[in-house]
Amino acid sequence: MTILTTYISWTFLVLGGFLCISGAVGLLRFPDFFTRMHAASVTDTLATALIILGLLLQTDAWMVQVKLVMVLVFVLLTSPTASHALAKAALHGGLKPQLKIARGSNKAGQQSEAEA
Amino acid sequence: MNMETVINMVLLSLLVVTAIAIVRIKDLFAAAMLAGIYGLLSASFFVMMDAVDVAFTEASVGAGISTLLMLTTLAMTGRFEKISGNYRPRLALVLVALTGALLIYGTLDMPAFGTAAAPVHEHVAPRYLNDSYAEIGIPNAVTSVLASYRGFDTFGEVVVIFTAGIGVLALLMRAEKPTPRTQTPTASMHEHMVLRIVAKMLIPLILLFGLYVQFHGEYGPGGGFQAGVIFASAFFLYSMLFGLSEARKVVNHVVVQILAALGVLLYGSVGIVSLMNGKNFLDYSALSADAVHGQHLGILAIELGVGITVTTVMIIIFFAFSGRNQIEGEKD
Amino acid sequence: MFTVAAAAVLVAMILALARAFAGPTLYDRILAVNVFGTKTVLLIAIVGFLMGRPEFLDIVMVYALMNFITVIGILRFFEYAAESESADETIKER
Amino acid sequence: MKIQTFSLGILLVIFWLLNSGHYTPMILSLGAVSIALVIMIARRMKVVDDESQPLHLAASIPAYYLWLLKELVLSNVDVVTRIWRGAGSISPAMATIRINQTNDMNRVIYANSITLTPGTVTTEVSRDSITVHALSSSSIDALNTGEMEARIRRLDR
Repeated sequence: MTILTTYISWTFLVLGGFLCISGAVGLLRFPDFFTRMHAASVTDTLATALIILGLLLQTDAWMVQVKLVMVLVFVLLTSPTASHALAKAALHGGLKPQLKIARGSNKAGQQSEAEA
Repeated sequence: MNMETVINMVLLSLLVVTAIAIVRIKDLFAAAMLAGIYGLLSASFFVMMDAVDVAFTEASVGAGISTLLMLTTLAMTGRFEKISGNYRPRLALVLVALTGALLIYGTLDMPAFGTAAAPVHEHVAPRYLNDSYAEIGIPNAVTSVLASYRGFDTFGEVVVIFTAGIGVLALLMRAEKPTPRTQTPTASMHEHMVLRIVAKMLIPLILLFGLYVQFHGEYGPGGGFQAGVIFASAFFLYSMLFGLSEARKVVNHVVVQILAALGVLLYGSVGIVSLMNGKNFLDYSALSADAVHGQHLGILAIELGVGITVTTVMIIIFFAFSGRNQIEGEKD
Repeated sequence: MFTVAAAAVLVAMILALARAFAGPTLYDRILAVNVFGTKTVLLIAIVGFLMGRPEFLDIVMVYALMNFITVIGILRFFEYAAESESADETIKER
Repeated sequence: MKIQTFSLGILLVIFWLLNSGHYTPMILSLGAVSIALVIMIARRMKVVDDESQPLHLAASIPAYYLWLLKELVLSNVDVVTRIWRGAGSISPAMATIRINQTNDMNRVIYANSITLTPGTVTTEVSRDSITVHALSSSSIDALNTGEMEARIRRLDR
């Protein structure tokens, strides 16, 4: 492994770690369930990808690399699916999202009209 | 202090905190969620302790399936603890305290944690670690111990799982009647477009991953128990998304029940075959002229037996639970 | 550098656990469990490298899988519960 | 149906070979049996079709994912900034956006792409519209430009 890949890998790992913490902070800081969900998706996507890529650069064994890629693909496929299902269940369950700005709530109808 | 110690300490403290929270919380759904976290934590801890096979089992059973089963149970029983005001289980408290004290007393003369001089590190363990590769010929010593040296214990475990399956059937299948009913899951399948398509993509891969774990237990972490759970989880996913009756069409429950028994039978008959060849029960070296080759065959066969029984019992339990839920749901 | 990443993941796990304890709604707890699961996946992957045993990855795979199945299971049983009980009791935290 | 079964078979063989790492006759033949069993079960479950094996997308999807990756990075940066600036910096909004996709596969790709990019979560998908919850109304405006949707519509052409 060259010095360059080592540095890249370190950058990825540290950056990924930072995003992990950021997402978790958002999970605590944001006001309601739906906004927290956006914070969680930071950790599920880029943080996971960066850490796994960082690990991938650390090894020369192709088998390990392949499995890392599989884990990454799996996570990128399932995590939005799970988030979507969760958001949907919450809405159906009667949990109302806090929409901060008044125009946000009645925007729904208008915008789709405008788009169409 | 190195990183591993730090991670261990953090994980163990989180375990304690989570355990306390589970005890204190009144909402049982929340407790089930926390129990899932507890499973994840203990599995991470097993990984740290290098007990990879155990971590594998904990990952599939503790963090996955048991949460699911707890939720199905809650769907039947309701979500909150029912505690009457004057419920004071003093006798139970005294008994628990006494047992705890006895257990602690019992550990007093045990060797300190991790001492090299402990009996377990002086007799059996080195024997297994040094000789298992020559005797059994497979790299994963855990599988050698589990499937060969202590094959008799494992046989017992499989029988326990089988018995659990029978128990659940006896308790929950009673109300089972093939009444055609409106299937909520199928009806809402178009709404669950995203879930449907993603699940369709994943299910074959989950099944194959289960079989991979089944047949590579000799080389890495894994084996029949873990494989059974993973394989069964593909069926759980299927029945959760496409409905129980669809899932029952894929796997007929009579066939499943017969297979559960056949798994145990397969395990047992490997033992009988070695008896017939003049060796001890479950001594696989009798299975082939070459002792090591015989061990290979024997382990493969009994792991398959374990895998079949675990898969089918898991399916039986899950279907029985969710079938019961649908019936309960209809009465309301 | 594995150390830094592992430490970051651990911190994130602690924060997610805090959210799981705090709630306030059940969905928050489920979300926290889900995040916790992803963090566990990462932690075990990193620990595998930290201990020089990257073959732990099979376990990582199982984790990711079980995480997904559990979330789907949870949602499914919410739907059952919401159908059979009065919606208020099931959904809202007391 | 035939071609999808075949492609599933290929996928499974690759999956097995990449995972296994042991290429002895014994393990390989066990692999073959396993794959046959899985295909059989998958056929019984009726999960082998053009939704689970979207062969028609194979050629166009890599370019789309590269574009999505770029979006992913940008929106991650955006959400992370908002997290550290605190709850004051967000303006949660919900909107139903009309979509014009011909099949469920594309709708799902669209829905999951939206959810995958932080800051937006799909809460509902139907034949002709999609409901999105966003961390800030600007993300909704971005979706309304229809760039992502147009890219997905182009996938199966």
